Amino acid sequence: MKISYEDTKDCKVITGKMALPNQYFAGRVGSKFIIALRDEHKILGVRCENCDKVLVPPREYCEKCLSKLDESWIELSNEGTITNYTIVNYNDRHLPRRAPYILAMIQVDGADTPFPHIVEGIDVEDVKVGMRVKAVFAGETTNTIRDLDHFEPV
Amino acid sequence: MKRVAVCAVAQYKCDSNIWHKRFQGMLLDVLEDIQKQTGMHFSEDGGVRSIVSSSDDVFDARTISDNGMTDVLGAHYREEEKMAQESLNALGYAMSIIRSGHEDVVYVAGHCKESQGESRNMCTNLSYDPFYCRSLGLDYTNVAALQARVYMAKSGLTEEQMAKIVVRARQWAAKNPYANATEQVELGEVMYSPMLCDPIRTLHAYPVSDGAVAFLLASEEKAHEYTDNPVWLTGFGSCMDSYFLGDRDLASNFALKKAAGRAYNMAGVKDAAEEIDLAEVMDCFAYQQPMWLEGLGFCGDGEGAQFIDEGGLEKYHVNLSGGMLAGNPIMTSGLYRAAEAVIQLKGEAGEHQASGVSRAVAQSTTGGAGQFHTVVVLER
Amino acid sequence: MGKRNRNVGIIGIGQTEYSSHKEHQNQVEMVNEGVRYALEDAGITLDDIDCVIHGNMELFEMVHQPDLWHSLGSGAYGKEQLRITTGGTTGASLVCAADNLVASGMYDVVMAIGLEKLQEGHTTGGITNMADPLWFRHLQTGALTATTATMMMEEFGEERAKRAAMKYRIMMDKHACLNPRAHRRFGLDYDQIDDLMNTSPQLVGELRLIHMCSQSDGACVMIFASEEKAKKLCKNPVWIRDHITVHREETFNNFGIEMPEMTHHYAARKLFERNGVTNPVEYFDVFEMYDPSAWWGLDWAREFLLLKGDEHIRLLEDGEFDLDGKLPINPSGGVTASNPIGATAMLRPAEAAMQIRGDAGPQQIKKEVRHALASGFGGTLWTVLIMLEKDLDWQEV
Amino acid sequence: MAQYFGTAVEDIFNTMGERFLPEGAQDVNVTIGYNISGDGGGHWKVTIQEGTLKVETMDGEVADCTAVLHANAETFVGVTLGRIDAGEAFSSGNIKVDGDLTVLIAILPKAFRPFKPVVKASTIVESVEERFRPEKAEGVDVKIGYDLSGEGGGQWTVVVKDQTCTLKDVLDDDCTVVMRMEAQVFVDLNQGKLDGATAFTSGQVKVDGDIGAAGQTTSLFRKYVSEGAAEEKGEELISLKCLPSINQRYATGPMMGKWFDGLKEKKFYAAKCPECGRTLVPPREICAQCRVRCNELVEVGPEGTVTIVDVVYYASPDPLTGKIRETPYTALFMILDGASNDESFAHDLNPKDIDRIKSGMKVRPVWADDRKGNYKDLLYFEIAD
Repeated sequence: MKISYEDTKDCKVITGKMALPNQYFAGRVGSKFIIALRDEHKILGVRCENCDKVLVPPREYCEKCLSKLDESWIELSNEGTITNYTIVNYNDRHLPRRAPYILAMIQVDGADTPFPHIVEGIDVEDVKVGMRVKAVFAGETTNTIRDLDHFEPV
Repeated sequence: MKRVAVCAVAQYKCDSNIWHKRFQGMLLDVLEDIQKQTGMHFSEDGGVRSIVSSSDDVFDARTISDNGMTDVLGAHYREEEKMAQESLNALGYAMSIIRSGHEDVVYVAGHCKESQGESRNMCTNLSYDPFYCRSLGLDYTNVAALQARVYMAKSGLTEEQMAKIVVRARQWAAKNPYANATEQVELGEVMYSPMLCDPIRTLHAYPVSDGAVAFLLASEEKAHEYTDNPVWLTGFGSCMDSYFLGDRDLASNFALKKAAGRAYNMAGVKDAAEEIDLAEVMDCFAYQQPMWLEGLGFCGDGEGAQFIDEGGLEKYHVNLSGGMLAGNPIMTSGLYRAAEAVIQLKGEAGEHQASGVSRAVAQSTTGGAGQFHTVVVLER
Repeated sequence: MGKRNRNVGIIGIGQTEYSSHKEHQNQVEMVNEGVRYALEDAGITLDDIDCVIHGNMELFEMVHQPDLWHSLGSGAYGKEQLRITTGGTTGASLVCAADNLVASGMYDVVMAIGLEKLQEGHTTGGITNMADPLWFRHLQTGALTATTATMMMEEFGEERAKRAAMKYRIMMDKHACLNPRAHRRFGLDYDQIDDLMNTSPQLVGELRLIHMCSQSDGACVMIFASEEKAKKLCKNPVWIRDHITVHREETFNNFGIEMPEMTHHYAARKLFERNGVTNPVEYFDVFEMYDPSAWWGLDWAREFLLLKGDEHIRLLEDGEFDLDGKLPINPSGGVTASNPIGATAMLRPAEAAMQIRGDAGPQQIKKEVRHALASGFGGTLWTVLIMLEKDLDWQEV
Repeated sequence: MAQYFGTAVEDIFNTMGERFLPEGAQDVNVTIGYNISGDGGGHWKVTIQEGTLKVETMDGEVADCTAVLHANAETFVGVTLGRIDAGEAFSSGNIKVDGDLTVLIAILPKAFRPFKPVVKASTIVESVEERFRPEKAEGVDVKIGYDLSGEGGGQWTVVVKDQTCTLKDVLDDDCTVVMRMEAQVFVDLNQGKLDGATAFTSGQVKVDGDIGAAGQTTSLFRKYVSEGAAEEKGEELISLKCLPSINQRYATGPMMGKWFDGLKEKKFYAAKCPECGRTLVPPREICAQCRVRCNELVEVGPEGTVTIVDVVYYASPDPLTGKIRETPYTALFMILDGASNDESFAHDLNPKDIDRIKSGMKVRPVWADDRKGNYKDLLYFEIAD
């Protein structure tokens, strides 16, 4: 029997899925950060003396100078400033909220770097760079940075 | 050092849903295309013994995705290595295989079928660490939106300029037989298309795309066996920026400037704006076209928006393929960029042929908001 | 293989310990540990590195483009970076790639990182996903197979084959017990051969649990430099002489009536021919082989060393693969002891290079090691074979 | 009685009755012998029949069971608690199994709830001073009473004052708050098996006095972690279990499309290489050896000749469902009639033929009645005689 590749009558689409169970480990440094969020409602950063920066999320070694950072913990404020944002207008299964919602970069007081998080408690159109926000912690733990549930305007 | 020639390229016509072909089917088409153009063979004596592939396990939903490609790469009982990264890096690595003296002829092929998985954003979300970023839903779209905002602030890029970029991309795409989105759009349609992820609108984003590309590379001594019209691969460079968004200056083009600097240095290019005639950039979103052009040195820092109004896109023959905005699959975009540059330099671009081009640059990126960039220089 | 543009030396090696669990580290921290050890071993800093190459299996940890995240610990920030993967052979492919990249003149110093954190994923599920999704992925056949055991028992008699495979396994465990980084160190002894070959739980046919490789977490990092740089930076670089990679088609269709030449044999034949090696058992002083099971390790010794009939079994029975034998195989303990998949094939040349340097630790071979062979295995029976040398004195053939 | 990781071997057998899951043991008829050596060891025989369980203590070495397990007491307890890696214990010979290993791997996890070390309410209360977090107790001055009834119950008062904590084993009259509940409820709450709010709302926990102070107590003490479940270093290391899942649409192309059509008609189609004539089954677009496109399908089989027989004793669990297929099963490599000698096809054997199958035998396919053009259409092969 001859097969013609131009003719698509024999072609089918078969559905399936890629799904495998995983168990990730945050490591000692990550655990300390998440436990502090979860149990103490505190945001911790680490300070790289060499680069003169307070970094959050924390890390064991500085990616740039390889200084060891996991002994220079710094407790940061639960308040901070929005340095950048987007309004997510599409829905997808991996997203933490239904659209529209605000995904922002927030620099908490005491840190030199902002980190991404969700902002709630205002109309999405009203979000602005420079807006002061404070952390709202989650009632139930997810063992991730979402133990800080979202930020909302001060 | 050995000069490395591009003997031939083959592109599969991109589409948003190539449902009737396995990726192997697309790769077989480009393999045959290269064979037809060059007489490429795989005999142990003087044929192709080394193959560099490019594909992605997550997009293919397959561990060791190149295992599924082996047959259609001609790699049975041959050497094959997979560039598990944006495909333009496969060219750089293939170049090193020839320059090292290890092999004289290298076949390069890559594919990606974005339409296979339910959502490409779900795939790119998996590139983020599980604890700090993945759970917040970061993906290459919403992270690009954060970059778009700071770049627009820095360069003054307007809605109208972004719309112009998209309109122009579709116009050129209509002349490129391998492009996906060839339907013409009006300025207003783009400017008022729904917000996807503020400030990125739906028409600012590249369409879901499937495709495959192949290259045949050879050392200078061997190139004449395959072509009378070689294009030379003279520069390659890449650079990695920080992973955490907060550690980066998102509008700085840190990685692209370094990658371009390295590629230009290898190719002996001192001033890109003076010495390069054509640029193919990986503009997944409209704002990226001027931003990457800044990074490549065609205009100054923050001058990308002005560059567009001053006719820079035509002067430097930017994305005559239609670019990423006309739709290539994400992991294979770099090879599409370089393939367009090659056919332009060969003078085989048909309806969208530029005149008087002798040196081109092709750029690609991966990672959210351009965390990693790759640049190659091609010359006639 | 044409004439090399320039020679490439191994100037640094870093390995984490291999273990079934590393809850105290995330992936980045594990990578970083290997990177720091390698830099320390080479006596250089990140500033000396021009390009980083990275490899592991995405579906094992289910991270897309993990090099982006791992850049936090890989030292890739601000540097050139490539990611090359080929399944089980990944680690060896990275070594070949590093050799090409440095030899090409494009980079002077390249750092290669192979890793896997199998505890974070589902290894068997990940491997099953290697098969074509339309057909083979639904059959559990072929994931584990005792075909080699069956064929060896047919060829050499059941008793002799089973004893030999178990002797090979116990030899590997004895080596692993010397290696402080090895994951599984049981303390087996040769008087357990009869017991274990009958009581170790059967997985498939005569492939028993004890024969099979482990699932490990760990990272292996190697630093490569051009001849000029290597001599400047390192007092005893190990030189890469040549390497060959041989893949084969997509499916495990090779269990028919006629068996094709194995890629192992093909690779060895081609590599030795072009380098003028006529008697590999005599020529090489150590062989680090990717042996996913004791049966395969023993069978493949025949393929890689181009032996005939029962020569490989006799060499084993005579103790010639032991640390003080004619050609020691896997002083590290091999893959049955430690198997962090994306790094496993890099451990082979890394351990072989340490043997050449003479600082392999408790598993160091007593006699001088000048010529080493290292292999990688993956995909549908793919092979990478690498030749390492102590001195830059080989003759081009 | 000797204890390992805080648990005696006996505890494991004594709790089997309450851990037994009859629904998981349907259609299971097995006997399992346990010969546990060393201090605290002994001999046990466990019989599961028609959904019922019998656990017997035996006088000597147990034999003649579906499976007999041999291990020393420490290994046995360690593996049961997950403190010793089961795979490694098997590999190293510290656990040996005579007979059918599948019974232990596949049947036991379904027939029993996992063993958890028995925790007494008093053990939890008595650890309160160790678990106290002075940094959380600044300015706190409370007396918390516990009145636990039922088996293992008792009365205690925990006094927190001046950032110190003392425990008294009486119930003081002047407690700020007294919590009354069954001892088992208290244990379940502390082990996270029972949610505090639920227990309170449902009346399982009664609070007398200052309810606010009761709420405060949780932050004053670290969580109770039973010894059996504790990390060796006692540090909490965060982990995250997840199941990334992305739906896929796999294209068949014309070759595999035809293959599935063929299955519906009980036919095997192979691609034929136009150069070497090799047959590829299932069909692929290209002959990898000749690097040439295949344009022709030929019918092969349906019968085949077996080349290699693999008897599989260990099946890895399905990653998504955890289901383990029944073992042993047999996988066959075969050459389908009319196919090339170097192109084997693999599939399963009908379990009824497992004792007779040998290489060289002819086999024929057994098809599903209702064929839909997918992999389920072909059930297995059986000996063709």
